[in-house]
Amino acid sequence: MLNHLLSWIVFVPLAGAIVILFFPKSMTQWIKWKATALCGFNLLLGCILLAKFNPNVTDIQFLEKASWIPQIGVNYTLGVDGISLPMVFLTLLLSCLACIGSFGIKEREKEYYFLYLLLSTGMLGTFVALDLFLFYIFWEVVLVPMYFLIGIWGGPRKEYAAIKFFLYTLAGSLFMLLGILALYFYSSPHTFDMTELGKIAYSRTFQQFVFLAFFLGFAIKVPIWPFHTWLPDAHVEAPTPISVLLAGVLLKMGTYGFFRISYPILPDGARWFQPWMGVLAVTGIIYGGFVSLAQQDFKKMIAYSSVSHMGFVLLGLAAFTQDGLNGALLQMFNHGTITGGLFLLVGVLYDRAHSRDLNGFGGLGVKMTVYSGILIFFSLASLGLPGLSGFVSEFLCLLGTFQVYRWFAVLACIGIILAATYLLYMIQRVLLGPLNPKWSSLPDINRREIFTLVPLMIFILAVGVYPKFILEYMAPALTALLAKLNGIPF
Amino acid sequence: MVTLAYLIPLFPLLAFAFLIFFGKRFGDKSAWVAIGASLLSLILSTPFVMGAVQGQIFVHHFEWLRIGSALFLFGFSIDALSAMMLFVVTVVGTLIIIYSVGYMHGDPRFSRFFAYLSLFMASMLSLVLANSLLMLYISWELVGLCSYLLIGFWFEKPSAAAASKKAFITTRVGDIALFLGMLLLFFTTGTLELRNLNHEFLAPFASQSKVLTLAGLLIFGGAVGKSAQFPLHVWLPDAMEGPTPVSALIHAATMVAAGVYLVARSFGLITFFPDALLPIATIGTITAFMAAFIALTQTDIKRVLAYSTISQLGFMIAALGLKGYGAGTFHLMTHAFFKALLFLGAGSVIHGTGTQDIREMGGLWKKMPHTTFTFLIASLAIAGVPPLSGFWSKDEILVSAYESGMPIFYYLLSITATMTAFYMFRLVFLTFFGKPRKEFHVHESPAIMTIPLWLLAIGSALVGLPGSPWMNHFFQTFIEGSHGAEHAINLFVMGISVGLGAFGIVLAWLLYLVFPAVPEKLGAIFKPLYLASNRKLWFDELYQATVIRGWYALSSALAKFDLGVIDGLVNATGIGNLRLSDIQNWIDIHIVDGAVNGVGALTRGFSSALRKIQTGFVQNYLIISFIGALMLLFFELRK
Amino acid sequence: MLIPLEHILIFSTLLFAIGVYGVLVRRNVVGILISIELILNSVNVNLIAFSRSNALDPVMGQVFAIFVITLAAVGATVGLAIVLALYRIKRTVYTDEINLLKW
Amino acid sequence: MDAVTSLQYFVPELIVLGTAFALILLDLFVSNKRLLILLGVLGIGAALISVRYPHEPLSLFFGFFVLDPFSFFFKLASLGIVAITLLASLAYKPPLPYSGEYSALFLFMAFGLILMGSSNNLLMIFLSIEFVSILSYLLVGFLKKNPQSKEAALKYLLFGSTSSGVMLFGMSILFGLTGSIDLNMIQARLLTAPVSQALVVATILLMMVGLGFKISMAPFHMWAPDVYEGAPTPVTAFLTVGPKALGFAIILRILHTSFLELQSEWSVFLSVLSMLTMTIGNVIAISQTNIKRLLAYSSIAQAGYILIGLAVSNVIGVQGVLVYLIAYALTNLGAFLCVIIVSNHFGNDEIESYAGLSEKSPFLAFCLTLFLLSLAGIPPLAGFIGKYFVFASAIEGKFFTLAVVAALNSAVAAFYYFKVVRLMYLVPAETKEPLDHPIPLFLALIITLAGIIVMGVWPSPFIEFVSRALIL
Amino acid sequence: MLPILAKLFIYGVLFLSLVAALGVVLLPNIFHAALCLVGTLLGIAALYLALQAEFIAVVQVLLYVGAVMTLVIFAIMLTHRIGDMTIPQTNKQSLPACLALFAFVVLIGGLLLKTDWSILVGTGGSVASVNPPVDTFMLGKALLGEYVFPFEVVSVILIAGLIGAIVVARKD
Repeated sequence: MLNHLLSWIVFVPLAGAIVILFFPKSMTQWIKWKATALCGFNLLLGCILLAKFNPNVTDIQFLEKASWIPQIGVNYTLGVDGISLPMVFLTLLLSCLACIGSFGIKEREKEYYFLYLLLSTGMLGTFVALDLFLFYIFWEVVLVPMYFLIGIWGGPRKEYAAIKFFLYTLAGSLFMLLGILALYFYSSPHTFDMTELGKIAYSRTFQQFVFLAFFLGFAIKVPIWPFHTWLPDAHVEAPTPISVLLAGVLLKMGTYGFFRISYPILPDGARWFQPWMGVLAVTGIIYGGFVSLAQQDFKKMIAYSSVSHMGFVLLGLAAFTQDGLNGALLQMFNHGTITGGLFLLVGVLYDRAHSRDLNGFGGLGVKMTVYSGILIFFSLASLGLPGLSGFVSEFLCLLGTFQVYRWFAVLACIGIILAATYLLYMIQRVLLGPLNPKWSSLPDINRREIFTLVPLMIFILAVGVYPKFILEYMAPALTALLAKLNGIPF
Repeated sequence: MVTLAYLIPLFPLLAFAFLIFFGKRFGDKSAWVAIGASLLSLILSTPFVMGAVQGQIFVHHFEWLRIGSALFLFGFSIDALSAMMLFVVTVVGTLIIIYSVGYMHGDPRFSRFFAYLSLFMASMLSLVLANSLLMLYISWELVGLCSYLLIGFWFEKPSAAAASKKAFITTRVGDIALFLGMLLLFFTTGTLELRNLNHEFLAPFASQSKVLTLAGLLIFGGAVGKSAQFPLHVWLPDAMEGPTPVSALIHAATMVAAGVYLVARSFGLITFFPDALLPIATIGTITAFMAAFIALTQTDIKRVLAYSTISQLGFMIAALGLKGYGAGTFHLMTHAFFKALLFLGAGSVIHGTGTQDIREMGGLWKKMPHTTFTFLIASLAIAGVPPLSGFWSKDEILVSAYESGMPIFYYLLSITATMTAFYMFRLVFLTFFGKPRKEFHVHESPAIMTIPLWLLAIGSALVGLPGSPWMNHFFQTFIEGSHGAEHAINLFVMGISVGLGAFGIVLAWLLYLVFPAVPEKLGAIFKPLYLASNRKLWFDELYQATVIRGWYALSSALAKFDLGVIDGLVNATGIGNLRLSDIQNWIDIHIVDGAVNGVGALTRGFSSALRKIQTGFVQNYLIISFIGALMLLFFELRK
Repeated sequence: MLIPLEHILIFSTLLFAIGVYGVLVRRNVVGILISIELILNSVNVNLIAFSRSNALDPVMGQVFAIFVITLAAVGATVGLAIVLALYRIKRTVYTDEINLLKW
Repeated sequence: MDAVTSLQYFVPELIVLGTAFALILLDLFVSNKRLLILLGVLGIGAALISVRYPHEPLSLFFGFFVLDPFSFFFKLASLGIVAITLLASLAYKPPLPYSGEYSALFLFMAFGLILMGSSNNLLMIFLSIEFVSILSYLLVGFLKKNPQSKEAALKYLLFGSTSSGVMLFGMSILFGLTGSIDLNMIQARLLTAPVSQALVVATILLMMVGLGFKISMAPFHMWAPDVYEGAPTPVTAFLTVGPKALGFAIILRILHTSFLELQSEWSVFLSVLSMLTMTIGNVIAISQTNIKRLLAYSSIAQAGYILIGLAVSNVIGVQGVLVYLIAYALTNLGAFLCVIIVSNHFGNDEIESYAGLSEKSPFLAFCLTLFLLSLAGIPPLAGFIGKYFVFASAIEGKFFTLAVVAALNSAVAAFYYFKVVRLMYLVPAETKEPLDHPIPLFLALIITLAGIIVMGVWPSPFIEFVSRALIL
Repeated sequence: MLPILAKLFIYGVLFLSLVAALGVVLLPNIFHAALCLVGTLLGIAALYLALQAEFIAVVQVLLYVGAVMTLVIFAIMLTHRIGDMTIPQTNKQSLPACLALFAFVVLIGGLLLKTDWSILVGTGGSVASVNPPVDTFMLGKALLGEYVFPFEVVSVILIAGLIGAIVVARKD
């Protein structure tokens, strides 16, 4: 089992999904617990992976390679390095927590958990695939369950949101497919292997075009301004656990693509695009922040804040410095835990009040003390309070950018102020002020819900206080990547 | 043994963790956890303070983060300045926490309050001990957080909720400046360690004076936010919405002074690139003068004190800007004591009367003797009456200003000192003396509140002595180290200062006790001036109208833009597709017509005749196909 | 051969064009069917002419023509069968009245 | 090879023909008409078993019937498609009249399709296309007292006959230019004889009218939606797959045997037509309300994608045509099987009928969803593999515009496929009455479903099969 | 003299055939149109005779003029609405059809005329008659020899077509 740890991790959920398919609809309890147990088991596997991973090595570890479609040069290649490992772990963690968070789903459970597990497989596969073809397949596999999960269990405008998400991402990923094909056919010998492709020096013009093709695919997923408009709709309409995964994992797939494909394989293209990355990042940070401030809907506000926060990832990526890349990768992880937590919290509130209107709440701090404590904790983490994880990664991103694009860093700081503004404004409207009598009977957060949040809080605090432990996993791989980007033969 | 210093902030932190999770079960007893923790910190810090007094410097650090070549060390370094702050924070902090037990008695979130206070102590202590600017920044934000939490402690009050947000965001603007300054410093000098901010270390970077001056100013920008300097001072008066012990601890004695501490910390940087000094001094002086002016007419007891705090902080900043390092830090220390005392006294009054409006008070001295007496001591101290602490430190500042060679600073600060004496005693007379203007069931506060008052009163009275000529300017030598300046007593300045202080007090006595009808008339005569002061120079209105409104307007405009334009574009392509589909469909429906138009070769009348042709008509299909084939033929044969 | 190949080709092309014209404009389905016969005949003319001149094997074109005629007959049969069946249901043989299926 | 020796290699075709004639006779005696259709399936099965892989290409019947890996591939495809169609017809409601004749016609159709795949000269191409067309007209009009069915048949007939007339005209000129009807000989003659290239290109175009009609390539696609809508659903399923696949086979054979030297000419107009076809198909499909019509436009669009491979015509492109055809055939047949089950229940083909299908019949909804996803080209389903190949060919052949247009089209296409998916899953059902799945349909459904999943997950054997078929 | 007369005769026949063909597509009365078709077919048969393809000419007359026309006229009789003579027999797309076909004739005709057919057969003469006339015997041998497969296929097509036609057209 240990020899194929990654395959296990990827396909355990799929196997579970197929098994669920054969159980009658009525055994909801069984299905629910089975899915949760599977996610927990998978998380356990993830912990083994973490323990067995050697952080000092820059190479791919746990490599699995098998011929799959030899006629077109496709291999089944899995592996993790310091870049993908945190993402895999994040995915496992959030999948597990969101699965527990899914207990609130009360209709069509069988279908829900089937799709949920399928989604898990897709997400995990995306992060461990090292073959572009395989990568694309996992990437697309994520879309379909997501469509249903939003479309069936979502809010009032679920259909619109679901199809918008689907088409938008599909359009982007088709361009990515073209990019993948171009990489394949212009390599010799033809290969889909990302590591092999990384060794090929493509011509500059070629890199620029292919970079743009990949950029479209990734930018829509991240989403980078101005490709972000699917995000608020999808987030708002999706059920809570799905919002968590959407924000926590799916958005990371886009930026992960930059780390895994665009940067190492197309360094010239990346360098060419570097200033524009910066511009888009800063625009996204400020724009997302401002728009977030204007929102009346709790979820929409957090959704736009994601645009702003993912902007920092992009900013770190645009920096092409050690700090920037580390910051970007760390920000991906942190945004996953923080925003994931925030969505869970919105869900807690929504389950009780059936409203997300920020202006309609008020004074909940009196009734829901534990809840408000946790909400404040996550908000503070999100606004980059030092001592919590958000600060470390934003700091590193800014540190990285500051060396290269001084003014971008300065402008991005507006985003930090904005984050404080919209989050505190939210807290003020929801928790503070006189208690709205309409909500005077809301029960406080329950144990199950707390249980889903505590692990996230631990990570937020741990990374915030002593980020070294997680950066140790990332740094060697990123050093290698940076060397590649700067044209130093590695 | 040195590593024991880590425990100093750790105890309050543990207390916080304990109280936040289990505090509710312990009810009123939970306060003792906080008190115990801060007492422990106090005890632990004693050897370090003593050591520092003897000229020792304690340093320890560990690697927090290493990214490539960038290395960030965390740890502590205790020198004279930190030791002084350590002393102030632990002593004043402990006293205020003890006082709070009485003040917060019966509050439903009693334990929460002490949890927050403990967190604040922990953050403030780590701020003081921090060895690097980054760690300082982290603690800096954390004290900001505590300030936020404590201002909004009674969050049911919308004004408190709003004030806490305002405080956090306003200071954050300053924090960003600090952050950028930090980055600039880091990338220019490669270090963030505070110990390195001295002239020897900076010497190689002399060529980059512009960048580093900017860095110094940006760091000062942090202080502007935190220490409520003009133009970011607006949050502090609103912060008075918090419980009074909070105002005393955070918004008078310690946190707001952190800005001054920061400037003092980077004094080496600022003086090495002295272009930054003038702006600092100017800001400080403007703040001092402006705040004192506003304080003249405020009627809320805490607001008067708040503006007084702003004014005094302005004094300190001005002192530092005028190279009065010893003076500024000295005033920082004395101010911590007497301003904490003033706030606690005010708290006691509020506790006793239930109001904050001084116009409703009067004649409280009979009923609240302890409070009155301690308050009076503090007022005398702040008014600069010798030999109380405020006199010595303020005098030092005035001397710095006098010797700076720029008399305007001296004049303004002297006028400010007069105004200080005046508004303080206006407050004292209106509150404690004269006739009661409203009936209250006033009672003196319990011992747990009055004992800290007395202890602080002793402090306020005596803490100035180390800086007095009687103790041979011990403090200045201590804080400025061996290379401290010679301190000659400037009797002229001293005399003027005492005279002005006395003038202010007497004026207050005349106006508010002897001729209580006069102030109103004066107010009517100098109406614009009165209004300017009373309305706080319209800063809030100005910011509301410009910055805040602009901010939100931009925000909602962008949101509309997002919804309308960007999303609209996306949807429009979708709709466009549908439309295209309709068109295509329509072409299929009116095939000939569409095709004819498409070909564009046939006459108009014919087209209108063809319009009548029905749909689903196979010969339409055929002719389309045929024309299509013909077009292909043309296309292929045109070569 | 009595007349030049080109003339025959022109004849067949014209015949083809006339046939297509009939297909495109005749309202009556039977009319369209007989127009299709014109098209097929034009093809046959070509085939026979070429088999006399250009074909590698003279039989080839003629055999092809025979098959074309045969299949034209089958096509006509099937076509007329369908026309009859449709006429029974809809009582019409005009193309512009046969438009249940559209868009 | 002469006629008598050829017969030993002609066993599957003889079995098919024999079964067909037997069915016509048996129709007189057997009262259970469904049995006849089943017998037809069995006949096809027998033929399938007797098919042998031709290790070396053979020219049977004096060269009028070629037996090569390419024709082998299409033989299997034709038989498979007809078998599944017959299975689908078994459960069609209302029961089809004249089952014996119906079944027999389909067996003749199988024979015709095999002929199409095995033709190597203009005469046989014409005959086989005409054969398949005539049978198609008849099958489309097979429903009694159904004006739509008859109307569709008539439109199909008029359009088809005219197109084959035009094609024949082209063939006759080509015959004149080269003096031969044999594709190989034509190629040789074109190389040696001083022919005018313009006229050759014109004849290619004229022939493409007839062939484009078969594969519903724009602008010769106009008949398709009407015919597909009006025909009995099993016949529609067949028409969207069978003649289209074999049409591609013939185009591939003609272009690659006779006109390979002119590739620069035809690949340009084919790529233009490819873009036109997929765009028209996809864009019009969006506004459809009838599922058959929607799938009709979708099948036009799919033809557009397949045309990419043909237009580029590099190795991967040609492979792509075949791979895509397998994937498309399995998927589209599967989708129509679902349509048959649903229309059996509701008696109409409106897309609205699919509302809440997932509650009434989860399995069916699941299947249809997978088929639609496969059509949309979502991995890991067969449709994606096909799409991968054609996209890859476009990129490799540097047809970047084509690739981008195809990518955009795929995104548009997903929209209308998901319109159906949305109704099935996102819209609640009015009644919960479950649909019945007749066994033969269920069987066919399982076959196609397994096909698209296996091909999506493990495409190697399929690709291997295709690359073997291309040893021309 | 005789060749010229024959030539003139052939050209006349061709011309008349075209006129008859025009009649087929233009005449309002479908019955007249069918009769015109007979004329065209006979004209073409004459052309075949001139090209010495006697068998084809005979087949043309027998099969077309005989069988197909019988069928057509039969169908006209069955489906024709009596008294509908006033209904226009052409639809409204005659002008675009006309233009399109004119373009087609110019294009294809031009190409056909531009091609030097004589070079293709290598005789150099303007009137090419390189192949000997095919007699019926040769045709018969070919149909049952080399062309036996298509011949058989056509027979299958005929059967299938007829069966299908009966099923489709049958009244029940």
